[in-house]
Amino acid sequence: MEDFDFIEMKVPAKAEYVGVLRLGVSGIASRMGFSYEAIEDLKVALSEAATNVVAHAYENKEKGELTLGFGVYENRLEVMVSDQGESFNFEEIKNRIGPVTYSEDLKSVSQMREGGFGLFLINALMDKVEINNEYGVIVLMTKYLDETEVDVNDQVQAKQ
Amino acid sequence: MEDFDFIEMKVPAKAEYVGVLRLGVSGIASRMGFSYEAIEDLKVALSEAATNVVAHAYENKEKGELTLGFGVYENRLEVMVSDQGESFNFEEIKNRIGPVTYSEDLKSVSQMREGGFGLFLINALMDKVEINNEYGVIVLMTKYLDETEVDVNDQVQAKQ
Amino acid sequence: MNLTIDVVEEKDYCVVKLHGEIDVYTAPKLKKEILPLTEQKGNKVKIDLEHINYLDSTGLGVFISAYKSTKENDGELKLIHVRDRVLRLFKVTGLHEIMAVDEKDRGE
Amino acid sequence: MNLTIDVVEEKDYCVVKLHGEIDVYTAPKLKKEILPLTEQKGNKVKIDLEHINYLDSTGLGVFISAYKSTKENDGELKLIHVRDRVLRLFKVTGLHEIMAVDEKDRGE
Ligand SMILES: Nc1ncnc2c1ncn2[C@@H]1O[C@H](COP(=O)(O)OP(=O)(O)O)[C@@H](O)[C@H]1O
Ligand SMILES: Nc1ncnc2c1ncn2[C@@H]1O[C@H](COP(=O)(O)OP(=O)(O)O)[C@@H](O)[C@H]1O
Repeated sequence: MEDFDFIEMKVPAKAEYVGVLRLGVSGIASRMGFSYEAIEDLKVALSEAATNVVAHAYENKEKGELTLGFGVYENRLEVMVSDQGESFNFEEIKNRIGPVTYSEDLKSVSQMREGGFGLFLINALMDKVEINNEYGVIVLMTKYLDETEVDVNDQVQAKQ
Repeated sequence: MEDFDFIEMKVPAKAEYVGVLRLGVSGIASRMGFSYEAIEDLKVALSEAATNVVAHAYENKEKGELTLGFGVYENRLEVMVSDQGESFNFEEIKNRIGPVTYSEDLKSVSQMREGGFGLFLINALMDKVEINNEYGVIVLMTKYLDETEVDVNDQVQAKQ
Repeated sequence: MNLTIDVVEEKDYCVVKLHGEIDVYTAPKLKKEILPLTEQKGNKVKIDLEHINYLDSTGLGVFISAYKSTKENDGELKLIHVRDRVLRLFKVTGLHEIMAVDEKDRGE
Repeated sequence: MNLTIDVVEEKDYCVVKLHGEIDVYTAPKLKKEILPLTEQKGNKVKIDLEHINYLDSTGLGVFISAYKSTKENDGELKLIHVRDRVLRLFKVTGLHEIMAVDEKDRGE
């Protein structure tokens, strides 16, 4: 089996702790030798997933927890963000996420959406992304140290 | 019951992750509004406890884990560093820890000790320290946001 | 991890200088400061991002709502001194095609 | 989280300039660099801590063993440009009474 270090962080699903998680990922990634650019990508991707937990996972509950797992491998960092909150239907949200287009804007400024960039950014900034939302939501994302190792197929893969 | 946030971090007991834990505590403490000085104290105290886990806890094992817990209270931060490694006898180590003295140095430079400052520093920099070493070692240390709340008795308390 | 917001208001324009990080924790405060400025009829709002060292989709969301608000109130919104990393997020999301995002404008 | 070590060696003294953090991860590397310098008979070793923004007991341990080694080899060890925070740890542990710890010396 491939050898790796596992690091875990658990925080209350509150906005104030997302920055703390960011410090964690930047420490681990810089220790691993990721470039400044790649560390910034990791910070954004992790924050997007964590922001979703804070914003969406526990909408009908008073509080909840966010669990963050890091798999530190020789050639890559795996980041797993998970919650025990509400799941979502990936097919349903698929058409309200993604980049904006100029035509969308021209149609009606007032209807331009203000969200839906989170999952899209995660996918754009990481090399591989898997989402599992059977029970709560788990976002598993991978970034390679050497960018040439990246898979050609870098679409979000929904496992349901 | 007093309300608090609990944050947990688990890392392999390796030297390379002590700096990551430091980033964690500095993020949490700065969010809580601790002064720059107090954050530096927290970083040193946490690192001392973590360094001990890395250096002493798993001497006869190939690998082990370091668990870090933060209790974020209104008026204080509690930091708990624990391992499942070897314990130690507090009475036994008591006379080889503490500050150095000039007389000690004059006696014999070559016998001057190079260690034994870790637990001493933890105690000097934190407001309250408890050590439990029934199974593995647990160091529980507290720092108050408002320094006037500090207990008069700030000695290391050994619970055995 | 924090954000400081300084607003310089002139007769028909204002400059909002931001320092720090825009994320889910600081974005609500930013929105609360910026939106009233965009609601003043014909106001030209410049947001200076020179000292923003972190921004994610929560920040993009605030700027989109500010943009919409200026449009509705015949005003203008301009993001100035946008750094490489931050600019990249505007490009990836396509927002730089819609909003005025200026990386070079260092003057008024 | 890292430490960089630059050594300038002169005829009978040397200056070791340190940048970064001294902790359990970086201390072994530091010890390996410094000890050979202290083992040169009569060598005067100055360690410049101006750019050290973190140090704990692992760093103190390295300096103690360097101090012992210079004493045994008729050399000298001096820590220069020591910042407030770092100085505090030398004071708390009583080491500033034993070793030459200079916070102000900015010259040779
Ligand atoms: N952890 C989560 N728990 C529940 N729902 C989620 C979670 N993450 C994402 N979602 C759903 O997916 C949608 C798209 O997320 P995202 O692309 O990040 O955009 P936004 O959060 O701005 O809506 C969210 O609106 C939400 O309905
Ligand atoms: N987590 C731990 N597991 C096992 N032994 C420990 C642990 N922490 C401290 N000790 C024991 O206590 C002693 C004193 O620790 P400390 O004051 O930090 O000084 P040092 O680590 O330099 O010896 C150590 O030498 C070790 O024997």
